[in-house]
Amino acid sequence: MTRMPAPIVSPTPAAPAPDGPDKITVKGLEFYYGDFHALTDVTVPIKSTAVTAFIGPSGCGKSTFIRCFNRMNDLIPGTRLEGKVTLDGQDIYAPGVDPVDLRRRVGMIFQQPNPFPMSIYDNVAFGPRLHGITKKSELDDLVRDSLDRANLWKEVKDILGRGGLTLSGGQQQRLCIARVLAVQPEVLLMDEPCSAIDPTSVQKIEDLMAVLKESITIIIVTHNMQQAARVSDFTAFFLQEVAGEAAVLVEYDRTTNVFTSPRDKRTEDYITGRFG
Amino acid sequence: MSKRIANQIALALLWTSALTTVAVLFAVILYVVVNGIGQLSLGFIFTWPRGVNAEGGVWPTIVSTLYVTALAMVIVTPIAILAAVYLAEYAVQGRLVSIIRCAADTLASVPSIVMGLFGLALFVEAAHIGFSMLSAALALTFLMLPIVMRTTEEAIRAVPKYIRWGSYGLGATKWQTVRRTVLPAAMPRILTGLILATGRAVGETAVVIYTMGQAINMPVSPLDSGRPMTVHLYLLAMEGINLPAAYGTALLLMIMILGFNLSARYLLRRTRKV
Amino acid sequence: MAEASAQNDENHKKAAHGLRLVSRSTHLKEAGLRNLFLLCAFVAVLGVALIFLFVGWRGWSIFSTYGVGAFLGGAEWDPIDGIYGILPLIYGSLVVMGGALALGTPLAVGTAIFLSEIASPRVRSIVRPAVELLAGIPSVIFGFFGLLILRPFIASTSGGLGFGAATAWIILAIMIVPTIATLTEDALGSIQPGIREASYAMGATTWQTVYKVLVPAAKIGIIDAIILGMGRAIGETMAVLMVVGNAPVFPDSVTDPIATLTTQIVIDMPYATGDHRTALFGMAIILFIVSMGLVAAVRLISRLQSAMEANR
Amino acid sequence: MLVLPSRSRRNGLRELSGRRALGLSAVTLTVLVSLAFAAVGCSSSGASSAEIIVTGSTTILPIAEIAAEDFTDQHPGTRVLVSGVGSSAGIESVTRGSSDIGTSSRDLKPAEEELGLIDTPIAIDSIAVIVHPSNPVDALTSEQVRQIFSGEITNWSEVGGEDREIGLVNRDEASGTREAFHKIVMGDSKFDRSAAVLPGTGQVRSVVANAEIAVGYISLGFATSDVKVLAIDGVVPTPETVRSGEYPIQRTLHFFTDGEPTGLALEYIDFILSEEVQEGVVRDAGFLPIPREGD
Repeated sequence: MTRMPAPIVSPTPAAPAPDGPDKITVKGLEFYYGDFHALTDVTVPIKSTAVTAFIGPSGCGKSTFIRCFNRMNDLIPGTRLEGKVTLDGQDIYAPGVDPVDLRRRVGMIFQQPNPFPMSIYDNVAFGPRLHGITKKSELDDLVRDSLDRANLWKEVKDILGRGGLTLSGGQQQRLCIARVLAVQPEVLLMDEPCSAIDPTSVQKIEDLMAVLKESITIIIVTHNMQQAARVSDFTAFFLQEVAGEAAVLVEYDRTTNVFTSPRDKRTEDYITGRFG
Repeated sequence: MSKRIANQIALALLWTSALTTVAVLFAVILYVVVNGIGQLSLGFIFTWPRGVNAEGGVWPTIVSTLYVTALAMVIVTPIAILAAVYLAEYAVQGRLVSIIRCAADTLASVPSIVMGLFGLALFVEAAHIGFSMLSAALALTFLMLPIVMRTTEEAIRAVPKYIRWGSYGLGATKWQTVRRTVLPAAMPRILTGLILATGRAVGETAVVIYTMGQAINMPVSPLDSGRPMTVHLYLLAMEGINLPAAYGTALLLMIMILGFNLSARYLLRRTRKV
Repeated sequence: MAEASAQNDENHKKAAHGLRLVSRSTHLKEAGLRNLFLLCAFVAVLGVALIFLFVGWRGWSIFSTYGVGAFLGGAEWDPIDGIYGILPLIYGSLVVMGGALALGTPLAVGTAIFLSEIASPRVRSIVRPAVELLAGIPSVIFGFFGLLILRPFIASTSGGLGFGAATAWIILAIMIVPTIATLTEDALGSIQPGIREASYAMGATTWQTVYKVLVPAAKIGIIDAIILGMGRAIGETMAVLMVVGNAPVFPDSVTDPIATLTTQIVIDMPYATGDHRTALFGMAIILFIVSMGLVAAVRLISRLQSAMEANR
Repeated sequence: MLVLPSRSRRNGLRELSGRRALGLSAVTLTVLVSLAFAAVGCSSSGASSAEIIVTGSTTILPIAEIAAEDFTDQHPGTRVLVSGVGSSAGIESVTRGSSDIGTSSRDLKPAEEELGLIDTPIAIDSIAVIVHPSNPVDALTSEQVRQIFSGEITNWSEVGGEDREIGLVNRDEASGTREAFHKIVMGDSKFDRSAAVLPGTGQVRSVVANAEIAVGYISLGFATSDVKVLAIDGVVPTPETVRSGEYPIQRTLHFFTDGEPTGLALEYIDFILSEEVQEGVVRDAGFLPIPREGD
């Protein structure tokens, strides 16, 4: 019932074409927490097999926005979304769409590394088991493969039975990445994945992203502009101009353009450190 | 200067109240241990009471106590855990939830003798179950329910929300998330709550005295009656003829309860360490 | 919660083919589980309703046949002659509870303050488990202790029999310490640490900080604790039963036998029939209503408090 | 630790919290609800031939019950069902034929005399009035005892003792001893309700043994040297004065049968009257053995 689709490995070159295919498109998105209007009129494409960074000052709704792509916001009572979000051209908010299955295809990494309180092996095998894979050999392969892709295999191959929480913060985050990779997602959402871990581990995760983006579409939320500049191909800048009002998408472009010649004054102010 | 003296006096009083509390605990334990230890023997534990004044052992009362406690826990555990899952994971704040919480609080505060009379009226008489393990266990269930519900809900709420996100992010359904990540993560604390509730059930008297019956009997089926250790102790103490057996029963009861409490503490501490 | 569901075929057609739809079986399973959990949670409500129904059913007629005034206000309890005035029992319950609170509250609040403000971690690691273990000791063991140790002691000091409110006060005071102390400690623990530091920084002694800053700040929590201790005291049965002497009268002194609602129920139940039995269930109704009232009081206080905070 | 070490362990817990919990809760909910509202019958099946039913006095219940256990141990395959429902109900039950033996702690009322029941006295319950050993009072009249327990006399000086208040110790109303004491001593007077009510003989004894002002009553068989037993109407209760009927506070415990006892009922009654039971169970319960023929 829940057979895995083959991972999408597209033959795109390392440097993405500026006009590469859109993996995700967002049109006229409005987002509400109860009475609070959080985001308004967001329209943005997410290019396939590239890294797109969302930047902006805290409270600008970028974390809210990234959670729209796998419908994590559904879990918060009282939230409401208008507009259209499509994955491969299909509306993910269409009636009847299973958000649970969507979340398997659109994986997510959180700010706080969140390994489950179980062994490293079980952490990685968690997703595949959810989706019906029970054969030991198949699971073993998936676990090794995923840990390897997350650049963690060498460090943990002898301690797979140990608790996931015994690892260091950076290792935990890579374990979480491995855990997501094990369900072979097409899109990887990363919500400030490096803000709670040490610099060496940040480096490792950034290296990892460079490799992963060859096969997976990555969206990263970061408050660290240097990081956005280093890892992303495209950048979207969000801003809540007046406290209590909805945030807007100020500018979206190739990362180099955003950082070298922003079209909007507000973007320029932000990246040159005037506020935020 | 006087400010300092006032402080010293106040501190001394606070120390005194704390030490009094500890001293009372040790006095009660010591009293029961000193008087009961001579009575304890395998013979006392494993033989039947004999004669008009219950000489001999207390074995059927131990079995009755364990029987009714186990039965009550078997009934209450799934209900309370799933109820807590509902309150902690599924419920949306609203009228329904506040009714449930209010009911749980009320249930928790019902005096145990009222619960006993309720059990007598409903299970023993109206439902014709009679004085039995089952009647007593069902009455105990309502006593234990709010306790286990609360500790379980707290345990579930203490599981970080990140853990849940991680599971949802992998495409787990709500129930898969609860069952495979939240409950296992909360399990040590849930077990602690269950053990404490078990201790409570073992020590309960007023609920079981008019639901289980008082005749000494070895229960086999849940419809059998019996006499739990607490009621045996009460009857022995008030009859006052065979006090050694009363001391022995009190000590056994105390050992069981302390055992439950200490193992719950141990479990909790082991959980906190990691 | 906005998780969409496959309700009809039209929705199926409208959804894009690549995205998996919510399968009917998954949806039904999740919804079924959710309802099952709700049902479990509702057992608590069911419990309260059943208690009210069955205790009420058995006890209600005493109010109608015997009369509310005669039952609640009658000064004589003499079931052999069909006289069911429970005023002496209500009086007994109140006297026993009041004295126990008067003795137990300072002890409990003192212990809580000690634990939260004074004790070193080492001392705390001994005292706190002791308080928790005290909570676990069955009431019948407290009663046993009271009957065989405390009662003779009171008897020899007062020259009486040793049964009476005074003995019950001491035993009950000990028994409510864990309830009040734990909740008070929680209340003290939830005060922001900054308040403490501010007070110490102004040169206040520990005691001044405690009674001028912390106790007022934790006032509501402490009142809640005392109310719940009250509930415990008024509902306690076995321990009280073994030391009060069970005389349903207005005694001349605190060392003369007295009876409470709870103890009279246990004493009379074995042989009570007819109206007498109904009267015992009527007493259970009173106890149930009182305990519900105390819970309501706690809820009301916390609601008032949050309303006050919202206005601030 | 928060991490559950091995996979098998985790699976175990998951099992418990998951599927099994689900099943259990469904089952128990059903059980709970159905038990609460539907009546489950658990009535016993018809009596076999090797079975007798003994119904009646709660005072006699302990003797009849313990003796029944020993009796059935000695006579495998037989059953003696004993229940305590009160003397009147016992007499009625044996008259109607629903019991083989009716037990009673009182004599037959005139109306019951005509039913033609056969009386077998099985023990004597004699009640001693007890005080603290240091109490100078040694004897009381029945009338004084009545006045003391009804609250008309409240000071020991009124009956020749020291000038101290009297501390009354009474039994609970479910007690057969209280019932007998009430009937024999109190007559139409009521007990003083401010007396301490204790639901056990031993407690009455130990309270009286420790309080100089106390007075109480217990079955004579339970009186020990801890307490002083008072002479009533000038008669000190001893087995002799009880048997001779001189000591006033006593009653005889009866087994009633409808016609001469036969079969198992006869064997059981003979067992009760045997020395083994009379000197064992009957004395343990605080009663005096019935005088044996030829004594």
